[in-house]
Amino acid sequence: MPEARLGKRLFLQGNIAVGEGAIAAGARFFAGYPITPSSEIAHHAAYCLPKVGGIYIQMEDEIGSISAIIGASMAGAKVYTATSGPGISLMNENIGLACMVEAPCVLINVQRAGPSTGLATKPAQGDFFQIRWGTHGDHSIIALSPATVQECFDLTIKAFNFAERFRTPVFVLMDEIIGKMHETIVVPNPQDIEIENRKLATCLPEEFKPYAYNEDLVPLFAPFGDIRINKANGSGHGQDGFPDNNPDNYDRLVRRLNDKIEKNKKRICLYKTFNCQDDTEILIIAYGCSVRPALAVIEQAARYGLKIGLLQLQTLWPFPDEIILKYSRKVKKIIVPELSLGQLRLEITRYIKDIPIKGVNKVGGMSITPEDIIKVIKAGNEE
Amino acid sequence: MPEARLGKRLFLQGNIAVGEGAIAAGARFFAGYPITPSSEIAHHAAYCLPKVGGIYIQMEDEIGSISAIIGASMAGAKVYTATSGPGISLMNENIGLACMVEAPCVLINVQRAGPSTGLATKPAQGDFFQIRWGTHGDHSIIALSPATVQECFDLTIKAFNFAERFRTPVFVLMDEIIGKMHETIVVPNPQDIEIENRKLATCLPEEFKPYAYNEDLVPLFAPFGDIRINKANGSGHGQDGFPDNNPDNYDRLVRRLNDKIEKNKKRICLYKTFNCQDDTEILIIAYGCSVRPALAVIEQAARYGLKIGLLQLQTLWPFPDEIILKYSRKVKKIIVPELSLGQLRLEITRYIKDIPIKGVNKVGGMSITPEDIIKVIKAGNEE
Amino acid sequence: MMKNTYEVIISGIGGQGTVVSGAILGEAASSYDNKFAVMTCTYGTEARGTFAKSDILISDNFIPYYEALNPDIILVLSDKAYPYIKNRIDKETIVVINSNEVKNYEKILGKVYALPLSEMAVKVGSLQALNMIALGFMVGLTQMISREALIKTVENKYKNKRDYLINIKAIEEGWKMI
Amino acid sequence: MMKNTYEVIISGIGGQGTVVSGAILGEAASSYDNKFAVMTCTYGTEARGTFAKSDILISDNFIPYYEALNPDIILVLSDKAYPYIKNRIDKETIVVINSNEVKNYEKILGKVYALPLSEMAVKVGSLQALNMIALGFMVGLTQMISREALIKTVENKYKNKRDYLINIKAIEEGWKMI
Amino acid sequence: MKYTGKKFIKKDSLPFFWCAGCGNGIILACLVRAMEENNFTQENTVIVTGIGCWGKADDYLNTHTFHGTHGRALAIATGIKLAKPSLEVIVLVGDGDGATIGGNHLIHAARRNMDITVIMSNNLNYGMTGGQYSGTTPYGSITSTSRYGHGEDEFNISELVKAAGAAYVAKETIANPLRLQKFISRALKKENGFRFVEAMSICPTHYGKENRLGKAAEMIEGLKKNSLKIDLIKDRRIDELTAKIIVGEYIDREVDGYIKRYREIQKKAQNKK
Amino acid sequence: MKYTGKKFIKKDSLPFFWCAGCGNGIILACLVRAMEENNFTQENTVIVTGIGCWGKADDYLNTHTFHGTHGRALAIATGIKLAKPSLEVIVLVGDGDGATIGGNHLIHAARRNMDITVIMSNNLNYGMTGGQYSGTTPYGSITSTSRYGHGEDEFNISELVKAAGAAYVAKETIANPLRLQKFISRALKKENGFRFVEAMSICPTHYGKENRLGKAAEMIEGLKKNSLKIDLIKDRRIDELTAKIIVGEYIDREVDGYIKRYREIQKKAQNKK
Amino acid sequence: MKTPKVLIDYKLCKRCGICSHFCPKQVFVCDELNGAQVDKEEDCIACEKCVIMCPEMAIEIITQKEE
Amino acid sequence: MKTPKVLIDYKLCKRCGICSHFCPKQVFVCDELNGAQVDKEEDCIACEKCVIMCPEMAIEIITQKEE
Ligand SMILES: Cc1ncc(C[n+]2csc(CCOP(=O)(O)OP(=O)(O)O)c2C)c(N)n1
Ligand SMILES: Cc1ncc(C[n+]2csc(CCOP(=O)(O)OP(=O)(O)O)c2C)c(N)n1
Ligand code: SF4
Ligand code: SF4
Ligand code: SF4
Ligand code: SF4
Ligand code: SF4
Ligand code: SF4
Ligand SMILES: [Mg+2]
Ligand SMILES: [Mg+2]
Repeated sequence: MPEARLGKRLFLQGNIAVGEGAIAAGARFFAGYPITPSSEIAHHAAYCLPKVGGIYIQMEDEIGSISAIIGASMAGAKVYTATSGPGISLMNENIGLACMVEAPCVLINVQRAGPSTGLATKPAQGDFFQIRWGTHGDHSIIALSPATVQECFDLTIKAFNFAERFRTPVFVLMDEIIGKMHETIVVPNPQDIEIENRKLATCLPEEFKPYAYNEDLVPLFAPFGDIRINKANGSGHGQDGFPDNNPDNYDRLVRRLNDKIEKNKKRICLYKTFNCQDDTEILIIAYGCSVRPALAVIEQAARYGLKIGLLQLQTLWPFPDEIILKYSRKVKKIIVPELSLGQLRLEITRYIKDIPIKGVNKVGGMSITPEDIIKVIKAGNEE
Repeated sequence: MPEARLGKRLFLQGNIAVGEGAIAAGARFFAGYPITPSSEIAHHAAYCLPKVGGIYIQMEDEIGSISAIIGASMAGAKVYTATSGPGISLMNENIGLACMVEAPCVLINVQRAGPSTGLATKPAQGDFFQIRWGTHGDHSIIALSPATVQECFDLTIKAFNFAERFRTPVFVLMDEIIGKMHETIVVPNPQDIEIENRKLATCLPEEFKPYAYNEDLVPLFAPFGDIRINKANGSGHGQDGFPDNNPDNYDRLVRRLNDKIEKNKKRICLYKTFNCQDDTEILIIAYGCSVRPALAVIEQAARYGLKIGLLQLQTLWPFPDEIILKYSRKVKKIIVPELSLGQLRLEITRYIKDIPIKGVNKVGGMSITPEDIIKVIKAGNEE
Repeated sequence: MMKNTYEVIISGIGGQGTVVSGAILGEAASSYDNKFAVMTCTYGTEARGTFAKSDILISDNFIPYYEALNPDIILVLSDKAYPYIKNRIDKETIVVINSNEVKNYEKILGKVYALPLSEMAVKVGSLQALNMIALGFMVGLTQMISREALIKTVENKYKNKRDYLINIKAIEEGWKMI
Repeated sequence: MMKNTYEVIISGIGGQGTVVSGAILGEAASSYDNKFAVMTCTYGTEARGTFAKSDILISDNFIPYYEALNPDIILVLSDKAYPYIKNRIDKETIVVINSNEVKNYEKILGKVYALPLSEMAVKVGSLQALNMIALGFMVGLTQMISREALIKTVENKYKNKRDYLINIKAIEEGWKMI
Repeated sequence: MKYTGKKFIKKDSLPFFWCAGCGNGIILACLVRAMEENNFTQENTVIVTGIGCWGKADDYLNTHTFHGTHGRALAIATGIKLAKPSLEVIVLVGDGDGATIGGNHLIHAARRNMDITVIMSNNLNYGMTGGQYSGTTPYGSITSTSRYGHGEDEFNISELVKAAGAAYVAKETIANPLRLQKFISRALKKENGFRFVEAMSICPTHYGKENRLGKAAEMIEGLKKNSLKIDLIKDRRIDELTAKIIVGEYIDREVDGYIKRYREIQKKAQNKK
Repeated sequence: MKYTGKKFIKKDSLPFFWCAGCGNGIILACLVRAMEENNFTQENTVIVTGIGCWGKADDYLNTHTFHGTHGRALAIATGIKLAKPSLEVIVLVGDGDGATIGGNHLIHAARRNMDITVIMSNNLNYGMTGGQYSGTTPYGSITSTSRYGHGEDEFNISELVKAAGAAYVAKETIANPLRLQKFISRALKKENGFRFVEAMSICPTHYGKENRLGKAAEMIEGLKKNSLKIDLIKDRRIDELTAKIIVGEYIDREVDGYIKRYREIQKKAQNKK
Repeated sequence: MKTPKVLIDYKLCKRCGICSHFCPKQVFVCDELNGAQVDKEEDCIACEKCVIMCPEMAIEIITQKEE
Repeated sequence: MKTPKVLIDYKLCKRCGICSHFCPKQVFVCDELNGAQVDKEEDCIACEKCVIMCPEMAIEIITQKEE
């Protein structure tokens, strides 16, 4: 982005704001494969990265893309890729690889209507569970989801920070609406942007272990080319990176990879509340594009004589159960609008035991309107 | 299988029993890619299928494998593939394709320790959620899981029957222990095996619609080559198989694909109970290899003065919530042993609200012992 | 209730520049008028030569929802667009029509302005300038953004002198039609 | 408590036929003795030349758990196997040892039978027949399956006449050692 | 015209969704004429398409069709042909679908000489998703992901498929539709093995526009001008060949084909014991 | 010997996990000697391995290594090299990993002339998973998934990689380790573009046993007997070439290489506006 | 042979101009607003170049034997 | 030149027999039980064929100048 524009009000597409956020966060390596509705992120990267000395490479497919960013990450680069659901489906194996070798990377999924090729140009939020559970084996994951173009920028930076902080893949879960939408955004000056980088090993080369345990569960990093020898290993490995099949070792490894994320929920779980008061009766919980009709409903709530609050989940995974519990404590009903058959709602039911949870669900490729939500709220009242 | 052996007691490996089950069910097409610990299923298919006029083809990868079986299925064959977690990760995109084109197929996942390449020769049950949610977009899936070599045979046949009945991919979720284990099995005579085949269209060619709605939500089938022209389409399509982006049409399509499975839960959800009495205090819920130590615990329960029952889930997806609710109604505690960090347990928490649910969880590549379960039961008692 | 948010729909067929026009309005509002704007577009592979539209909302405050549920003004560039937007029109809606392309506008509710946009554009020097004429007219009529903002945005967008001059001219031609 | 289930461990290194031996016991029990059997094996790519074992359980009834938690008899074919199985041995355990390969068996608890299996096998006509000698001995000693079942299984398995004869001979040699 | 091919076209689905001047319509017309020429029937033909602009061809065909996922058409077709060898299986893929994401299925299907025919529309970019570079985009080209000129060399896909082992490989541009039709027809006629026809096409909307190649007609003229018959290349210096489209039959050999080989395997299996 | 290569071997991880007589050890010894010959250092070298028996080579190396997922080594290596072009990136793949599941990454990396060196151990089957057929298993072979004789023809991988556009391609068998080392060494020495050395190896445990090829030494003799130098094939009749292993340098050409080309793109981008 | 009839199906024609460019006899005129128009049908030699080159399968040439 | 020393590292040797097969001077004897054994070290010509052919990197040839 030409510096002149920094700190100014702009009118950007969500996908472009993600790209700008990535570069602002220090990302210098993108490998991807085009797919609607994410392709603008690739176009942006191809145009902007070489300008800042970075690399854009279009791989032969999405598997190649994620493989390349993992490799680049282990060589020390801040890396990202962008795709949509079909691409994530293909990347799944190596999402697990990124978890296992602890390669920081940011994966952007601009959701479209599935399953399969589905409706390529229509919005959906049907990949909520896929990003959590798509790869085989026990693992944990971080996922953030913006609801405005401003958040596309801001949360992308946060995504990179989390990726670096925890040495793990981080999703930015977008959708066709937020990705393709243009909106007013204020891009901060670089000095105002907080940037985190992975912690580097500083020990003597002979003391270095690429997967050493330490108190915060995240091994110190030495990039390929360092005098400390790095052994990235997607198979069961010891702290030295060499293969290790010992059950105790493997048990500890898998649990550490989970714990470094799950035990840091407090730090990772970002959210916003709107109109959540002590006397809020109806709590809308939403993420991504579905936040927007909910916001409109909040604005009009008084008109309906209803006390409605909105909890916007910016972090989807690790699942913010405590935050949801906190804000739903006193409410009478929870409404979950989403462009799916009710994936977020299903996850909420794990933690909320006695409050009725109603979904506002659409899967035809149309966005949820404020009207749709109000209809469900009202229907509930008549029960 | 040489006919002479039918109806006899044999000592077979679980993987081989799956292969025998597939052929007994009428499967005549296997496309796959070798991977430990599933490869014996491929070896068996390569050896046995050509004998019965069937086809074994080893594709260039797992994506090719699932693609080929979907194609063969639409040409009318009964088809299957076998792999392990890494292969499922790669197949994910086309699992959605199978859902969307409604291609009956059986996918066998012999689980090993993940994530990523993990421990290739060690058991795990870490793909429980992956098989449900691995592909992008809203969809539903059927999954069965055997706990004995006998069930490897029997449930594989059931899997084919469900695949044909509902025109959908069906998982047989195995694990390294059950797949590699040898055990006594009685193979029934062909005439005693119940076999279901997809319902064929019989209408006039000009009246045929490949995705026609009917009361049981499963379109009648016409294979490629039929005088009724079949248009398989993985994108949003109308009943005639031609593309259709209309939101109402797509909404109906996605919901039908879900409903045909979710609304038939009663029929699909298979299970077994052991020692589940009215006064059972502790209910163990388990599937696959974890059933076996639980069975040992049941046998010894009296010794500990405990009233322990076991609910073995043979069907994992659609999730048998009602069955679980039924058998847990009166118990004081639920124990869920599994070779994962607690995926099945997590799913159970969605439905069970006030009974404590304890996991017995191992992820190091070792199997759960009866001792492990008893320890957790006892720990609970001391609380 | 005084409307704080201005809702605009620009409709036509793929390739007619509905996105670019909307983006100019949004950028003008955001960058030069210190307002908030949001735009969503209906597009698609299917949109090659078929219906396409942009919803642009402009407001002094952050805009919660991104679709023009009660459009204040609708631009109709093609006959094909009409069936898709007709149920959005009420008596208060300003409807601006390219009379060279849209023939059956007599049936349209709302406050209709039929302008021979194509003809005018050719006169200005390029058929492509049609959108700018429409923008000039719509902005002049509604003042949803300031004239300066619109001009500056166009200035910023078209660095090529000839393009810039034609587009500025087009805006002025549109403005004159109010 | 009279043990209804017979638990066997066959241990050695990869390639020593631990799986085949176990499978013969299981098949004999299942197909000819009308019993139930289950076998699990520790193996792996890592097992090329490293530790490998099979647990075989034989019972009149369905066998709930698939590992030999309290093995009645353990066969040790290699020095390398000893560290892995030693904690499974108690005073009651019968331990059969190939004394040509395993040298430090004096330390072993349990009822130890040390047989020069390799030597005997070479005499029978093939080093590979070593497993059959061990099977013959173990079955003879414990009667966990019937002699006929063992013989029939071997008969069924080795269609090649020479192989068949050698293996039958081996079983008999083993049996004689009881 | 002797064959119009229109009997395979679903008339009420016209016009094509392709842009004005897109080359896909010309290729499709060649294909349906070649199908008619070879007495194909609606019932006995399965057309498997990839995802991309060319992959939308099945929307206009009244044969059996399979429209699946991006890059997998060949693997799907493999399953169809093996499960019912009596079917004529034709695969329509773009350069992105067939040679980029789907390159592995392509070389392996060629190697094992699966008995199917592939028609690739090579328009030098991903038309469907907005004109990004593919594995056949020439060095130096401007695309939406190579704004400064593409840095990679392109495949000669026909050469690669030949090296992989295919029975029949031919390339022709849409500037010469009758010859393109002839090659397709020969491919369809051949009974055994893997047959591949590369149709060099145009994408005026993206590739043409970005690289200032003019309107459709001019782009087609460009194809014609750059074509060089394969039997003439021996006489040329290497540098005379750069940026040339080498057209003609790259290979035409007799092979068993997968189905025939597999029949033998089945026979052996059934004779065993 | 002038170069033992042992400075790259992590001694305490020996012996290799490979079976007695497996060819992988011979190839690995050639590689480390060639690395030493070219003054490679531990710090500046990254060895990326596939999944398979040969892919376990990183367990014995003290350089930077990346042991990832089956078939993806080349794509991972692409990322590493691009992110830090000063590194020497060497990729070790089997015929299954590199030419079967990973075939697409192979041809595309060759096409775009990524500046890395690939050493493929071609043992004609999947050793690691029990000897199933791969894309290089010869017609008629017995494997655990071709009990009645394999029905497919095999790739000549070197030919294919050449057709895809690689800068350097050579093939040699483990029967001639010094020449194999020489080819590896030349590949490592070359600065630009994609370099590929195919090492024809043996898997006595599976392929050898199933096809009754005898012990390791006999199998190596077999490789030697079937080798034919590439400069001699012109004089032979086609039927004399079947089942022959054509050894030698398939191509050695000067190319820019991806990194150099991308540097130019960056320059253009930075000069723009 | 009578003059052939040159038929354009305007429901299909997308005004790409290919037919008029490649017709050896300049039978068509083509402009952006109206697309291809048959101008000098009498010059048509029924070579069907336009038919095979039209990407919309929109052209038909009808030749009749002279009565 | 003194007779070279032929050293086999028995922690690495897997008894594959390749060295003895390829040694031009039959320096080794090899049997299945004990693997390769240096038999006629005095015949060794230090050609290092065995070194490069041993798949376990188990052999070393030490040549010393005559004092
Ligand atoms: C897994 C996956 N990745 C990416 C896409 C997006 N996509 C659809 S078509 C296409 C490219 C098509 O290019 P090509 O095959 O050359 O066909 P063309 O449109 O040029 O005819 C891409 C990248 C997809 N649908 N699925
Ligand atoms: C996605 C995936 N599929 C399959 C496997 C199983 N697998 C591991 S190695 C291998 C084959 C290795 O063959 P090759 O590359 O030739 O190496 P070799 O063992 O022969 O040296 C296979 C199929 C896997 N690990 N991951
Ligand atoms: S985008 Fe290109 S390939 Fe696609 S229809 Fe338009 S011209 Fe044809
Ligand atoms: S299985 Fe084959 S390739 Fe693998 S280590 Fe053994 S001999 Fe080598
Ligand atoms: S070639 Fe066809 S589509 Fe193009 S202008 Fe002529 S008739 Fe119309
Ligand atoms: S048939 Fe030939 S001469 Fe007649 S209009 Fe068509 S191209 Fe022109
Ligand atoms: S070649 Fe090496 S491993 Fe083989 S026998 Fe000789 S010393 Fe041992
Ligand atoms: S150096 Fe040569 S002669 Fe000496 S032992 Fe080795 S192979 Fe034999
Ligand atoms: Mg293309
Ligand atoms: Mg191999």
